[in-house]
Amino acid sequence: MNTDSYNEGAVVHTPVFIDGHSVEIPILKILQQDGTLYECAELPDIDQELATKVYKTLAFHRVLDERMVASQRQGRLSFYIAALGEEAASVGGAAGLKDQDMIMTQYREQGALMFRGFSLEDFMNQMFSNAKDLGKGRQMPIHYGSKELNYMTISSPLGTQIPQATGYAYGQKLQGLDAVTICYFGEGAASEGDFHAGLNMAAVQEAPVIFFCRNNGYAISTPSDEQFKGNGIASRGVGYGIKTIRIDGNDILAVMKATQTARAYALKENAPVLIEAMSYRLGAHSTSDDPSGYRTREEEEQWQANDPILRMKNWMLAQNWWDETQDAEIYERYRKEVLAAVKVSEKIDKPHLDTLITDVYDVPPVLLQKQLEELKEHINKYPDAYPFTAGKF
Amino acid sequence: MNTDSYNEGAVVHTPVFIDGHSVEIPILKILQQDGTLYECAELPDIDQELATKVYKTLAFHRVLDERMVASQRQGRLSFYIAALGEEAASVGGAAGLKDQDMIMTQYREQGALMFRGFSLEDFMNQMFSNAKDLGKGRQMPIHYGSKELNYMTISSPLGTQIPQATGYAYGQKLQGLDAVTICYFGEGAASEGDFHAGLNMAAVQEAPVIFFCRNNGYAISTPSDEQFKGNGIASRGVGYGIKTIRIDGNDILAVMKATQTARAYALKENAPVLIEAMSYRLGAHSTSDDPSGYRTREEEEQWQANDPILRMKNWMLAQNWWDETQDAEIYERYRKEVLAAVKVSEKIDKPHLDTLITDVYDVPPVLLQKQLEELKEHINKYPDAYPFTAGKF
Amino acid sequence: MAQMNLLHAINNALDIAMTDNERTVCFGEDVGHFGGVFRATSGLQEKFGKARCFNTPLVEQGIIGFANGLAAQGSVAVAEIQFADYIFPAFDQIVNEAAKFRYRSGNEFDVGKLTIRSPYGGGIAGGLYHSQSPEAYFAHTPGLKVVIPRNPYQAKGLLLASIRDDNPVIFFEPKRLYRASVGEVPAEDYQLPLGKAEVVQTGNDITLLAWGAQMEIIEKAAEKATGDGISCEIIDLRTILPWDIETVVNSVMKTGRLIVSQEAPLTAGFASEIAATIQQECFLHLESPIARVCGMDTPYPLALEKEYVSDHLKVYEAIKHSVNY
Amino acid sequence: MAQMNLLHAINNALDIAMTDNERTVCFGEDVGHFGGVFRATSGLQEKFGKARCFNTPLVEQGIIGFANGLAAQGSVAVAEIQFADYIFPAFDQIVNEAAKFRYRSGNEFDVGKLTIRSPYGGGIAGGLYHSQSPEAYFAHTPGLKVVIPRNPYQAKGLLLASIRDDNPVIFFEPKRLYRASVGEVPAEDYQLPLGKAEVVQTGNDITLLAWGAQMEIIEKAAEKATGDGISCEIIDLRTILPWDIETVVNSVMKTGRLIVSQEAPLTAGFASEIAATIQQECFLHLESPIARVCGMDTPYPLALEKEYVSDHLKVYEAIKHSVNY
Ligand SMILES: Cc1ncc(C[n+]2csc(CCOP(=O)(O)OP(=O)(O)O)c2C)c(N)n1
Ligand SMILES: Cc1ncc(C[n+]2csc(CCOP(=O)(O)OP(=O)(O)O)c2C)c(N)n1
Ligand SMILES: [Mg+2]
Ligand SMILES: [Mg+2]
Repeated sequence: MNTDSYNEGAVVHTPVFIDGHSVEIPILKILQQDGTLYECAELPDIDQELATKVYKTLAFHRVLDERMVASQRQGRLSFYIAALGEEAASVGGAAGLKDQDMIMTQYREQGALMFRGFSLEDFMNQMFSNAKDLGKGRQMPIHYGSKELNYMTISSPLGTQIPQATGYAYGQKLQGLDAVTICYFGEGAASEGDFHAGLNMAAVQEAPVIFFCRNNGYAISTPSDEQFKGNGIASRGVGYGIKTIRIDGNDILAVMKATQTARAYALKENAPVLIEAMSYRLGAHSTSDDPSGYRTREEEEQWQANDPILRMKNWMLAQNWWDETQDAEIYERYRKEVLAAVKVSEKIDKPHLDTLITDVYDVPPVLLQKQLEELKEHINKYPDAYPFTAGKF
Repeated sequence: MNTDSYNEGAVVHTPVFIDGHSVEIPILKILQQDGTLYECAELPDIDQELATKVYKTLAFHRVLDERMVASQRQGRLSFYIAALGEEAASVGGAAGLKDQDMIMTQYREQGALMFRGFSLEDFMNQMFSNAKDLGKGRQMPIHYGSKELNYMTISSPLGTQIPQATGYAYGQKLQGLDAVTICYFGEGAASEGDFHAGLNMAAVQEAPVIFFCRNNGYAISTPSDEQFKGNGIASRGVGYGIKTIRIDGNDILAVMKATQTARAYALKENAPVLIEAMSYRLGAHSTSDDPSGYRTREEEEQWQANDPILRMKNWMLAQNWWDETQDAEIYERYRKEVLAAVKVSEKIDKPHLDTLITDVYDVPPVLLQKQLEELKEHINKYPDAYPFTAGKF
Repeated sequence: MAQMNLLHAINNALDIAMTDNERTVCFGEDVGHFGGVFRATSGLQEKFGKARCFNTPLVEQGIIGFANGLAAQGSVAVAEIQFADYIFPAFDQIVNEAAKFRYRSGNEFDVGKLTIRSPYGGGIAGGLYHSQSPEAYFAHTPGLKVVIPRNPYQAKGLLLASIRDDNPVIFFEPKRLYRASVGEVPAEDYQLPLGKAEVVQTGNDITLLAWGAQMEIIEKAAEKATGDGISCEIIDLRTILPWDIETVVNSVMKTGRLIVSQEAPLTAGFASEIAATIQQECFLHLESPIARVCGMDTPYPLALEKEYVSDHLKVYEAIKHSVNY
Repeated sequence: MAQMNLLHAINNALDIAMTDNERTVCFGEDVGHFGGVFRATSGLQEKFGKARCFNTPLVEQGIIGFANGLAAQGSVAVAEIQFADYIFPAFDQIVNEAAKFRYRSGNEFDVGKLTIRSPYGGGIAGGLYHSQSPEAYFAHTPGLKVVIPRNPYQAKGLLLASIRDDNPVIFFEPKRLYRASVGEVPAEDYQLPLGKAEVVQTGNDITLLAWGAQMEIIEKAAEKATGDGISCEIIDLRTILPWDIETVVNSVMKTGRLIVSQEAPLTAGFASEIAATIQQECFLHLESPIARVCGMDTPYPLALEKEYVSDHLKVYEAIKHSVNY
């Protein structure tokens, strides 16, 4: 078997080093910023209905992000993460899949969840950690998840979802399902050991998983040239023997095309695919961050010209699938809806005290039940100190 | 900076995937099995004196391994790891370096330590965990180390030395030393997250470290085609932007040439180099293993024909730097020396009881001192139960 | 009933679990064709195919990450970590991921179908990297169950219960006993309860508590103490987390004395948790301080292993000390 | 003397350590130009150059692996882990490598020059992944020192001592206090001893023990108890490993009662070690069970954080319960 472990290459008798940058990686672009297609560009499977759904999701995404960043500034929300300028990656990925495919994300892919149909209320309830949050108010804002929508609950520790996605996809394969797993992560998270584990195991265990790297140039303040020295993340695919494609991440049609192609391949060949979407994190890392400390205005402005939503709008207009009035209307409507939803959600009670101990195990162990009983007694003694729960259990 | 993070490649408008095996990796070979050089092969820096030292080290290595495996079978030693058939990788690597370079190994690179001059007694005392072991009898046999010889003490958890080597080399660079670090590991250990961490950080932090992968086809029972699907380990170098070379690991001259070239490059450019040496683990994984359960005799026999020591001997003979009488003589001498050394070392006392608590910290904390005092009292009460130490403190 | 050693019992439990539920999958380093370095998965690949019993690449964090995903998908994931000493690269996937999976999602997702098997403990001349007993690291992690059997009968029943339990379970196997411990094991499918300690021997003067390979030690010490007329109650904790406080409290209420013995180093080991809880629950009934007989606060040694470990003589001395307090 | 908050004190200590020894190097995620997400390393890259203060790739196991190698080489490595919740991917490099480096080599090599800094603890609405207090995981690991300061003065003196101590030290910084805790800090270089607890307030009726941000809580509870005529002795443990048994024993010998409060979950937390040891050392002097007031045995919650944590009211109740036992 030993010679299987590598491809026989040329035999040389003086040292020939291969260079880190010796692999040429083309980049897929379909849609130009003005809304016209590149010549000979191959469209993804898309019709007016799907295109409209995709576009509306992008618009809603933009509005939700704007409003929630504002709400955070007003002190109504504790924390938010926007995806300004890179919405096409998450929305286009979801749009290139089937509903039964599992989506596992990092945290900047709310667009995929919107596309799947997570309701505005569900978003809000999660962010306000209230009693109606599917996650029962346990995680910081933006850590969404929905079993019904096949969207794995987000976890803060970076990279952990990568080998998990491999395992999930392996399970789908074992069951013979018509389903794959897509796994999103940032170019920063791709430095974690779990990235290496997940990609190598996917290749070896032949798991139908699509690894989708959002290379947006930054990991908080760390620019990608202090993150790695290879040719992006795509160049690593070669090392794992994984089919790999680099795409323009701000080109929704390229994202959809690549994802559709990857899905078909992964399913047919029982093999992983790596997609690297080149984009730029136009906003702050999160509402706790201020990028002016580590990059220039000019750099940001350069990328503003690549707005993926405007690009799709231009295409929609050119197709006569959309017009400016409709456009103004939905933005207006989404803004109102979001504002109204904030007002409702922020007033909903905190989760019931019992949720402190449920879901740690399938059934709370004796000691935990005892801890809860003691807590209840204690709260009864000092109700003023625990206003969210006193008198409510 | 964003466009720095990847090389602009061709722009394409239909999906073009790069294949896992799209990178061509040549293999360096200098010496043929019959002792003649390949045509136009470029020799490493080597003269008769160095060649003789290298060859004697190889021979000693072979003898020590044989004898210690036998000792283990006789029940005199608890455990051993031989490097049968792949001795050239460790010996050639050390021979391509300078004495001030740090050597960090996995466990099958005793050859490097032999080349550096670790004495037969030092080897024995470590293996018999006696009072003269530099490591104070704390680790299983074969976990050697020597500060004086710049050979980092071996640690069992796989892959951990890889990011450590990066840090070590970074420190050498900061101090402006004329020194690099070489880091050995197996193709199995290259699956660990620490491998990814160590190589990526070396590229980013510009550390003068030589990563030396011994691809010997197996990790215990796991063949390399169940370990990874890329083109060997060398193909990963591309992903990290690290200069990479694949060599015939059974060709001592290729190993030396590659290591010498890598050292010069690493030092001059403050950059890592990855060497992948193709070889085969001819023996069992360790004395606890029996490979007949997972591979065929034929496969082993095929590789017996590539013996690296015989190959070097053939070259030495052809050079008239060595003759058969000398050869028989040293094998005979080494066998006697090793046998004699076993007999001496196995009789040396166990380390002093106090070594139970030293070196946990620079100075033993109060609680640990108390634990030792209590232990001493206890041993005094039951001397027969603790024959190694009773009456000896 | 058949005579089995502990390894056979484990292998038999895995065989039954895989037969019983075709979604059960076993994997880890060298677990496939070879059957594991200790041969615990011997024959499973032949019987159930390569898709359900296979080698993984050499990456513990990946094995557990993969297992988490597989379990979340609904498969029954039984992952092997070759030695407990090598479980630490997977610590994040266990402690931050597996343990918190259900809780953080509000029960949308869980990895209840995950079991991690790993040989642990000393006594095989393994030195500091083939001897560790890391149970206490996991015991500080709500969401996990930690189970350790003491003999073949226990191993089979507890492993089957662990695999079927709807929570992530870490199952540590006392490797020193793999071949040394032999006993009668029913051929059929059976489970022993998780979260329940077992009173192995009743007694009146003092309670001795341990788990796994350490049970032999306290039994031997108890025997010696019996010669002095001391009546020992012996408890096998079996599940470290969540642990059976009630059984231990009931025993100590009766005997008034407690010794806990563990292989791991003393400081912040699980024996400390037991002592802390029992002094609180049984304060007025304690006739002497709760004693912990443990490994010393050092890495696990090699040459001086005999001196280092908590052996029956040390436990015996602690018994006498406690009884004569 | 100057008024500093805890972050400034840390930054100042790093500045002094880097000035004092040119082999001192600070690194971690976003630690370079940006100065860290909490700004603890602010200004250091400008002052000491990119070679000595820099961003690393996003890989905790790599950061500590690199740091181990750097320290073994003789440099003074000060590594930052952005949040203590993210230290687990580095668990193997800490627990199997750093902690055992000197021991396993027979003192041929060591990583005594390693310090790991990391913000820990709750109270910032961070939920289960920005609130953890993982000190107990490391406390079960001989070879490590674990240090936690309670205020700016302590932070500077203990951090300088940690950096210079010849053992690997994990230095957990109570992030809730980064800006909230302000106090007088000498401008000059000074060190506070590792391995020594500090009696912050003497008292006769009961001993209250904690560390880090939890000190505020027990001080507040003590104040409330004073109103009831209860005299509390307050101890800041400061070093979790190796811990100062003597100071605690002396105090409990006098007061006969002990309450330990920690943020981390109860089970197998470090409070358990303290209770286990003190019941043994002070058995005949204890007038009531040692009480542990801790986080509940669950992941750290978000919405119900206030209910979950061990606050001053819970400690106060425990004091009354202990005194009236
Ligand atoms: C294991 C771990 N380490 C550190 C962090 C803190 N952290 C959160 S986001 C982030 C940067 C991630 O960058 P990238 O992966 O590029 O994603 P992006 O924010 O650009 O979308 C860091 C360091 C974390 N959440 N988990
Ligand atoms: C972290 C860790 N996991 C597992 C092991 C057990 N183990 C020891 S050697 C080995 C195989 C290593 O194979 P490779 O790296 O190819 O080196 P080779 O034995 O072929 O020289 C394994 C799995 C270990 N020592 N450390
Ligand atoms: Mg990014
Ligand atoms: Mg190998």
